[in-house]
Amino acid sequence: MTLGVYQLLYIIAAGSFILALMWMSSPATARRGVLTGEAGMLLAVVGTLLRHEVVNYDWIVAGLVIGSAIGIPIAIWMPMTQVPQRTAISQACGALASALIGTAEYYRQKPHGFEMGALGLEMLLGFLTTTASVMAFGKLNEMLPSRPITFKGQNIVNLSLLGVAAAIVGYLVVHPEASFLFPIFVTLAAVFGILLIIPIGGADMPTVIALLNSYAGLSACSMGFALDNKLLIIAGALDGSSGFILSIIMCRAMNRSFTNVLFGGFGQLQTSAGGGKEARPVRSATPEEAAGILADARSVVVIPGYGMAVAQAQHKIRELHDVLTKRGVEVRFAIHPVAGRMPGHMNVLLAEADVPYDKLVEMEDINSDMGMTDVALIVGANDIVNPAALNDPGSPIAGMPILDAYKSRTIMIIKRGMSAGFAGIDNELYYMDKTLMLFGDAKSFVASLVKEISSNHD
Amino acid sequence: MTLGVYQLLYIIAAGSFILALMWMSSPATARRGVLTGEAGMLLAVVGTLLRHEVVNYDWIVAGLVIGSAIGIPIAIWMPMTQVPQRTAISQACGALASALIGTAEYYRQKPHGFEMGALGLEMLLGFLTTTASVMAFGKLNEMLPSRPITFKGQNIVNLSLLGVAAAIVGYLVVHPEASFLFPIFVTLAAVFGILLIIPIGGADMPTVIALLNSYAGLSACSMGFALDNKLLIIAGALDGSSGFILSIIMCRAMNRSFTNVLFGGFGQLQTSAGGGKEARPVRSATPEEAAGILADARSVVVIPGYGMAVAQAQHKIRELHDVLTKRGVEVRFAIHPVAGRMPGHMNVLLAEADVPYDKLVEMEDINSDMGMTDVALIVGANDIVNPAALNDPGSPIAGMPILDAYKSRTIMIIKRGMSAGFAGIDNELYYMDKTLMLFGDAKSFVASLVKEISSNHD
Amino acid sequence: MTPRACEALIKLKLEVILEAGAGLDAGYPDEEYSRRGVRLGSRAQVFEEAAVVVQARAPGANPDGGGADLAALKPGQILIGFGEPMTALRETAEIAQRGVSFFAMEMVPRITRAQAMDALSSMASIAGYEAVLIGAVTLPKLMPMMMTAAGTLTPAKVLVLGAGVAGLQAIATAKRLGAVVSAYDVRSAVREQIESLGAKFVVLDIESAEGEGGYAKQMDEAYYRRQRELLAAVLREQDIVITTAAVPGRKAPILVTKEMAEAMLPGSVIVDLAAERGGNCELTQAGHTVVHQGVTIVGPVNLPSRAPYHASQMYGTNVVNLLKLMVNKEGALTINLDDEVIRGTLVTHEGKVVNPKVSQLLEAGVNA
Amino acid sequence: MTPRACEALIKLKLEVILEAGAGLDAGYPDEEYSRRGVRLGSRAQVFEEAAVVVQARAPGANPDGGGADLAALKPGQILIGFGEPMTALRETAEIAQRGVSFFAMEMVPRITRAQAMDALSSMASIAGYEAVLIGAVTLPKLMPMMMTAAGTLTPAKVLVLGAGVAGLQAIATAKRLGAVVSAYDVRSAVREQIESLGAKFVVLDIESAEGEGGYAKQMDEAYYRRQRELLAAVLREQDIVITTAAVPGRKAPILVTKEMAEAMLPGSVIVDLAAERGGNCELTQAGHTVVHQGVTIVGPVNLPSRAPYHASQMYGTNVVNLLKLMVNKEGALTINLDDEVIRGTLVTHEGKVVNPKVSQLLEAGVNA
Amino acid sequence: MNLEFGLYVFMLAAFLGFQLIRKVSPLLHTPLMSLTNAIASISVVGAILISGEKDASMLSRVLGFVAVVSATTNLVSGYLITDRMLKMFKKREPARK
Amino acid sequence: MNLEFGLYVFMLAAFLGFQLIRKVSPLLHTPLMSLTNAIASISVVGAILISGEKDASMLSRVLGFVAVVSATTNLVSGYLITDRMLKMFKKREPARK
Ligand SMILES: NC(=O)c1ccc[n+]([C@@H]2O[C@H](COP(=O)([O-])OP(=O)(O)OC[C@H]3O[C@@H](n4cnc5c(N)ncnc54)[C@H](OP(=O)(O)O)[C@@H]3O)[C@@H](O)[C@H]2O)c1
Ligand SMILES: NC(=O)c1ccc[n+]([C@@H]2O[C@H](COP(=O)([O-])OP(=O)(O)OC[C@H]3O[C@@H](n4cnc5c(N)ncnc54)[C@H](OP(=O)(O)O)[C@@H]3O)[C@@H](O)[C@H]2O)c1
Ligand SMILES: NC(=O)c1ccc[n+]([C@@H]2O[C@H](COP(=O)([O-])OP(=O)(O)OC[C@H]3O[C@@H](n4cnc5c(N)ncnc54)[C@H](O)[C@@H]3O)[C@@H](O)[C@H]2O)c1
Ligand SMILES: NC(=O)c1ccc[n+]([C@@H]2O[C@H](COP(=O)([O-])OP(=O)(O)OC[C@H]3O[C@@H](n4cnc5c(N)ncnc54)[C@H](O)[C@@H]3O)[C@@H](O)[C@H]2O)c1
Repeated sequence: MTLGVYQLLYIIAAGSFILALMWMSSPATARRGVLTGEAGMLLAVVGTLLRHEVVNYDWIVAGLVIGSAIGIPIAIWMPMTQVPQRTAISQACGALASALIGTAEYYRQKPHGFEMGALGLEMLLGFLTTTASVMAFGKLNEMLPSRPITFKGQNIVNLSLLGVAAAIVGYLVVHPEASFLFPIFVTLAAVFGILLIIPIGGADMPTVIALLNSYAGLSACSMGFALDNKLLIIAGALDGSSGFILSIIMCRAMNRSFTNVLFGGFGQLQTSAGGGKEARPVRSATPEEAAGILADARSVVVIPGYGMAVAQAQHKIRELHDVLTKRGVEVRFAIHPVAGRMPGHMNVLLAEADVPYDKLVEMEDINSDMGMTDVALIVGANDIVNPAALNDPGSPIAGMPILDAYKSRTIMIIKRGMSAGFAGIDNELYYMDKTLMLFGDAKSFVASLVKEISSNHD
Repeated sequence: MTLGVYQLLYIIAAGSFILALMWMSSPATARRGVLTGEAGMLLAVVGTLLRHEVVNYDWIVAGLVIGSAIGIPIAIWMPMTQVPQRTAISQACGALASALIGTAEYYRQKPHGFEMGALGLEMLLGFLTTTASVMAFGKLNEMLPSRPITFKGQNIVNLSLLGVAAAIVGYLVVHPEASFLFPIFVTLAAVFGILLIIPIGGADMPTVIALLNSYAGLSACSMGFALDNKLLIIAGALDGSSGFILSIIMCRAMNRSFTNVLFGGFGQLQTSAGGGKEARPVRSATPEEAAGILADARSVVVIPGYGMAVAQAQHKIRELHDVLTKRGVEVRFAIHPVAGRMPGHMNVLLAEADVPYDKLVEMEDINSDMGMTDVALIVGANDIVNPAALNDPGSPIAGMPILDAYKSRTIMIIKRGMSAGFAGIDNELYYMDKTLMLFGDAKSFVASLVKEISSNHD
Repeated sequence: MTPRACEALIKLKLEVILEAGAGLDAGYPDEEYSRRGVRLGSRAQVFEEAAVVVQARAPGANPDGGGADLAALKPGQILIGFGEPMTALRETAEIAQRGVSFFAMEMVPRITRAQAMDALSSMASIAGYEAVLIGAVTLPKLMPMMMTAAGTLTPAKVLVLGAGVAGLQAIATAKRLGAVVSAYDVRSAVREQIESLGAKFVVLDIESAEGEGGYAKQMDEAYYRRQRELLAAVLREQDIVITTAAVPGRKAPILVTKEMAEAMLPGSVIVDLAAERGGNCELTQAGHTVVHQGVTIVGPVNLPSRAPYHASQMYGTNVVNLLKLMVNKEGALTINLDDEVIRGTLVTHEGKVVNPKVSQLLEAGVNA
Repeated sequence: MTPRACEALIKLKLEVILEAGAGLDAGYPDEEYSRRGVRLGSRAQVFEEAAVVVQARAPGANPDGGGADLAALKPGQILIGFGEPMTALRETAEIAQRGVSFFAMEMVPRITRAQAMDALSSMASIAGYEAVLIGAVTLPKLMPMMMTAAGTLTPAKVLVLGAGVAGLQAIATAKRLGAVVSAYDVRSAVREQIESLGAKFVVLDIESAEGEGGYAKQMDEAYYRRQRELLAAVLREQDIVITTAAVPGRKAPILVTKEMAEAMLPGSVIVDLAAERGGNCELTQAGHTVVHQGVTIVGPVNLPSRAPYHASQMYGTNVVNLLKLMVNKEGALTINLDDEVIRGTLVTHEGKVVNPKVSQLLEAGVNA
Repeated sequence: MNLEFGLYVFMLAAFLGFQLIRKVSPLLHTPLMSLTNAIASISVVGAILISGEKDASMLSRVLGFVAVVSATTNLVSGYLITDRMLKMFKKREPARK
Repeated sequence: MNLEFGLYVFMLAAFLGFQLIRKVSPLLHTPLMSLTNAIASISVVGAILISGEKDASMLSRVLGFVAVVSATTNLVSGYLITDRMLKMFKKREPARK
């Protein structure tokens, strides 16, 4: 009825991981979350080193040092835009470790029964994730063709591959000494990982990586069962389930089907209204998500356009202004000279909704502030924020001054779909990394925002 | 490395409890949650009965039958309005069970060390919760005075009581055989439970019950540690933490301080502002209550007055109109010819808020409908609905036609206090049985109504 | 009197004769009346036959045709209309001499029950609205803010001086048009009322002056001087100034002096609703529009006649409501002097001036 | 040209001469200009010295003083202003002969980039607003609904025919005043725009007629007849009708015939913004107010001049934006014919009429 | 080993309880209170164990019996009433929309 | 006993992971992905155990060493980059309120 030091440390580490994930799910506490996660990991490593089973430190220390020597530069010099790639390659490392530990354990003990099953699952997931992550890395880095590659009977091939690998594990559970099967198993797992990624397009890669994450977690969890290590089970299970959910959420936010990502091969995107042009992915968000961001922002610039008028959303927008202002968020309205369809169109509507005149800012004045704006909330506007007016001399709106929404830290755009505005042209803004599309009728979407902010953020 | 049947059942039961809570947190899945919880409990009982330690079934079966015989009538015949009471008394039973089990275990084993500690905590929480729940039941049923009772040094008495009880447990941990101390400990715990509730007012009881719930859960959890039963630990911990959070949430929703409820003694009532006159009782209601009535009404007539203009509540009122209309409630506006302070005062404001003209009804036309109106919602109006104009020839407003709000089935009046309107006279309407006073600034009160209706009634 | 008002009278079992063509200007053709059972006749016929004569402007308030009407009145007749009894003392005295019972609509007491007869409020409402339209039309700017490709047009600033019924209506209308509206009144109690319309109350650092019955009381000259000084600064920023300040029975106070007007923005407009009572602006000429150093001063008279359709409707309703107090179920007329409204409104009765204020003034006039 | 616009020109390194007193009527005194570095001179001086002459109404659109101005123009000069090149063909031809490069502001192409120079839109905005004010002042009713002690005043009904820029602005302004607004346009595409201002779109059962560049195209007489029949029913319920229908370069279509107007409510008002182009109402007389069987038909001309302050501001900004396209960094003038806006706006250049539409019309005129 | 296990499980379950309830709708406060109350009747497991033991003393047996009775009361009434409450929500459902 | 334990813990942790992430803001998707990736490097614990064992074979040792290296790489870069990412958010933070 007493606890060893390492056991206590493990418990604390497990708690830290939970707190890390909890804090990580809100921007305000996210950094605290990471620090807690780091502390947890440190405790786990220290705890392990203190275990009396561990006696040979030289290899370990060498490993730790070399690993850090590789990891630190990656983290520091990898440009921010390449986070998905970084995660993919780091994933491959983690999964490889898991797979190798399984291999070592297999050769050491040749366990059977439940333990062999756990080990088999660990290795299957480990190897598969390793090769799959490398593939994802390749696709993201465009070292491999990023378009989805499909062939006839793909699913049958994949499934039978998986079936054979599972069968081998099954056989090993009963006859662990049949080690000649082992390399075959490893090969199958690795090939399966490759096949899994081939049919998935580059745009889905971030989601795939989140999913592989989940696999790596489950692999660690299986390892925990095999090695009888609770910390591994907890951390692995946490990781497995949160990674899984995260990949589902990301799918939803990016408007793609999760089953397609899971099984691949259907990586088609819905075609955007760009007509014949190649379809491009956009990120969309729900009212809840958007409300969270707005509620945490310091400054919001609302950019109303013709869509606000069509939806008659002016009253709702004033309400949004009210709830945000009450929270201490600075809300201003940027009025483009030709927003809407008649001179002063926005003015008449906003005046009707009793938005104070001093909250309306002219284009020239607000543009200089845009870079310091947390969120530009574009409500049914399109042409007047289209950067093509500045960048593309061939565009029909070239030369028109625009509201520089693209400069703000986060861009949210409420519109019903991907269709074009008055000028009939596509808008680069929609595809920016920091842009969230909020699809829906402006009036009802803003109403949901108001409701969400006033009920869940006070 | 194998599982007994009961262990498997326990695991499934634990999972069921988790799912029960998860589903219970959204109205759409709540019933599924309860069923799952029931199934989990069934599995737990069946699993326990199957354990080979359990050999004497007669007492158990008798107990189960008698327990059900008591429980079922309580559940079926207890009127819905008395759910808190029911919960309190049921709580007392549960906690008593926990406390008695601890007692039995103590006398059986006289354990020491960790186990004794766990047992002590179990019994402390168990006895305390038992008496506290009975007290809460008494206060709710008004068998005990529901107003808070405080005395000087209350906190010191409580704390020292608790301290002595804890010290006894501490002593027992080392000397479990000192059983003469045991009855003292039990008494202290029970008395502490009573003292805990005495200073808390009746209005806080639901929250207190949620908190006691949490204690009961923790008691079960301690039992799990003492008996080495994982299911008890899990269910107890789930219950303990969710009960705790729930009581905090309920406090927040009811606008009371959690620490006050926890430590009691601050539940004073506000006195109403009847001026110099003898104060007459009025019934007032919270936004939640008013929202419920409005949401369930079939027809609502809004009667705006000068107070709406002062509060500039016209936009909020239009929102209220919108959310109610969306629910299918018929909302009309009754405009009195001299509402406000200038001819057409209400018109200009409601037009600004874009209330459709056809929703505005003249006095003569609406008065004939008033008798069939479910709710007359009077927003900052006073003289124009004062029946004295009809009944009291001596009144300064005698002879003025009024809006016959008094005829409607329910009357709700939003104003800041009990002060008079332009004519400076009191209003009989406020004291009618079917009248609810909604005290607050019209704008913010209507805003809460809107929020409440849109978030909790859809 | 609108056709509908006549209908209401007929429902009271009264017979109604109307001067032919009287409703035409306000958009009510004769057919509308006759269809409802109104008898049409000449003006002379009306005076000859009617027991109650209802006019908008009774002799006292009608310098043009008033004399002729006065002569046509018969003893025992009831006359209802605006008649300025506090200023048109001579006409009032004559009406009394003729034995006519004269109900002056401006004398309707300002009590709650009398609101339905309060034609002053009705007319002031219309005047406030029309004043803003005059201001908007005269102003060389647009009222609302507009952000357009050709630059941003700033909203017009409107200041309303005196927030009685007319002033409040002016505030509401100017707000509607998108102007930035502020208002000032000596009675600080109206601050809440001004703000209840979404306008700003201009705080001047002088004390309040609320008299009995909602009317402002007459203040001394020092007070007005101080007020003017403080106002001057506010005026300099306005595009439109609408003045409605009145103290009943007296000449309107001068709120905007010549110097103050001269200091205003070029192109700005003053609409002086007190023009008929001498004006709140020194430069006002009743019935005329004056341009002085770039500032346009409009001194409109009889503003309600600019919206005759609705003005007639409101006035008609007010009169009908007053008549309801005098008509019993059989349609017979009685003058119940116990009724506060009747007593307050009745100026001359049975050959005498019965309103104490008016008779006081008359005596003072005779003495002077 | 406002003082601010002149300042903007001076920033472009241009020298600015202004006819003395030109800004006065709009509320811009001469001092404001000279303070900003503008040289003041006589009209003759301006024509004599300037390389670019900016007018509001160039000779074609100015029957009064246009002739004199025409004579004062010098070869090589640039003239900017409204000049009705499609109708004032004679003047246009003469400007061409004089070797003047004439930019007609009404020819600014309706492309996105040219919105900042689109003076037609600017002026239409003001016209739409002023039209409603005229309607409101003329109407014998109040616009908003009012429920008062003297009865309920129903809101005025306003119908806007033609929902271009002016029409939309009229809708917005009438809504502001509290009227019940509906609107109709042949281009069914504007339905959404009308509704986006909270007004009702009147659906007539005939097909759409949208031409190139947002202008309506000319339809045949059968079409207009059918339109009129259906409209007549709608018109009968209106208090104010504001017509803004125009087809560029042609006489305005008749939307409201004599019979239709006669069937309208007595007291109702028609404000015809197309008065200058012949009017959308058969009874319209440009520049005059006609009362026909109780219906008042107002045919205002040059409405923007009723809000000269803001009209000048907008027009000035438009012209400055146009000039920016012609001035290089050193302040030198160049006419870049590759620029779509320049090419579209330029009517006469180097002695010839360069606008294809205008020259077609000219030829047709010569042939006829 | 037991303690370690207990602590892990306690920690996880407590976190989970917290996370699950954190965002519950106020409409469900009362039913939820009732449900958690019912779950607390898990002590019936302990009661059964105590009273069903082979060599239980009379004291244990009596205490165990009382414990079974009261825990069962809690259990049965707790679940039933939660269910009844939720049924009332359900009833309002179809009438709406 | 071990299996029972494992299953309890797995179940609780899996639920917890699900609950924790369910309502995360989309802004945090990428950092969160990075963090869960870093947490997956918990396999370093297994790697240490394998390679630190007293009587480990050469194979175990080599595999273990490689595993330690790659797990550490994952761990270090995972945490550092998450932190870096969040620092970019943070920069905006202090300016608030
Ligand atoms: N102001 C003027 O005087 C004037 C006059 C004529 C032309 N214009 C031109 O009009 C344009 C104005 O730009 P803008 O950005 O205001 O409008 P815009 O470019 O026409 O874009 C409006 C956007 O609103 C969205 N929308 C429409 N209805 C909506 C609804 N109910 N809810 C949510 N979104 C809705 C549409 O996208 P979805 O369909 O995907 O929802 C559309 O992309 C400019 O190109 C300008 O040149 C202006
Ligand atoms: N329409 C006209 O032309 C005109 C002109 C002059 C006078 N009047 C007179 O004005 C009166 C109008 O009647 P009414 O019923 O509209 O008004 P009222 O009788 O004056 O009553 C207004 C009520 O609103 C409440 N109130 C004030 N501010 C509020 C706020 N911010 N939030 C919530 N409630 C607020 C006040 O109670 P609390 O202080 O308790 O909140 C007050 O009792 C009549 O007596 C009429 O004769 C009318
Ligand atoms: N009780 C009722 O039923 C009833 C009926 C109608 C009106 N009223 C009230 O009576 C009041 C007066 O109404 P009115 O429109 O006939 O008033 P009014 O025409 O007599 O005066 C107009 C306004 O000018 C203000 N004023 C006077 N001298 C001023 C000065 N030197 N500077 C600035 N402002 C000055 C007055 O305070 C008043 O508000 C209003 O508040 C109205 O609400 C009450
Ligand atoms: N792309 C741009 O940048 C830009 C710039 C300015 C204006 N526009 C658009 O151009 C369009 C026209 O603007 P405008 O105000 O100069 O138009 P206009 O003055 O030429 O015509 C006014 C309106 O009358 C309508 N009309 C014509 N014949 C009619 C008939 N028989 N019955 C009813 N209505 C009739 C037209 O459809 C038009 O809407 C507007 O939709 C405007 O939004 C576009």
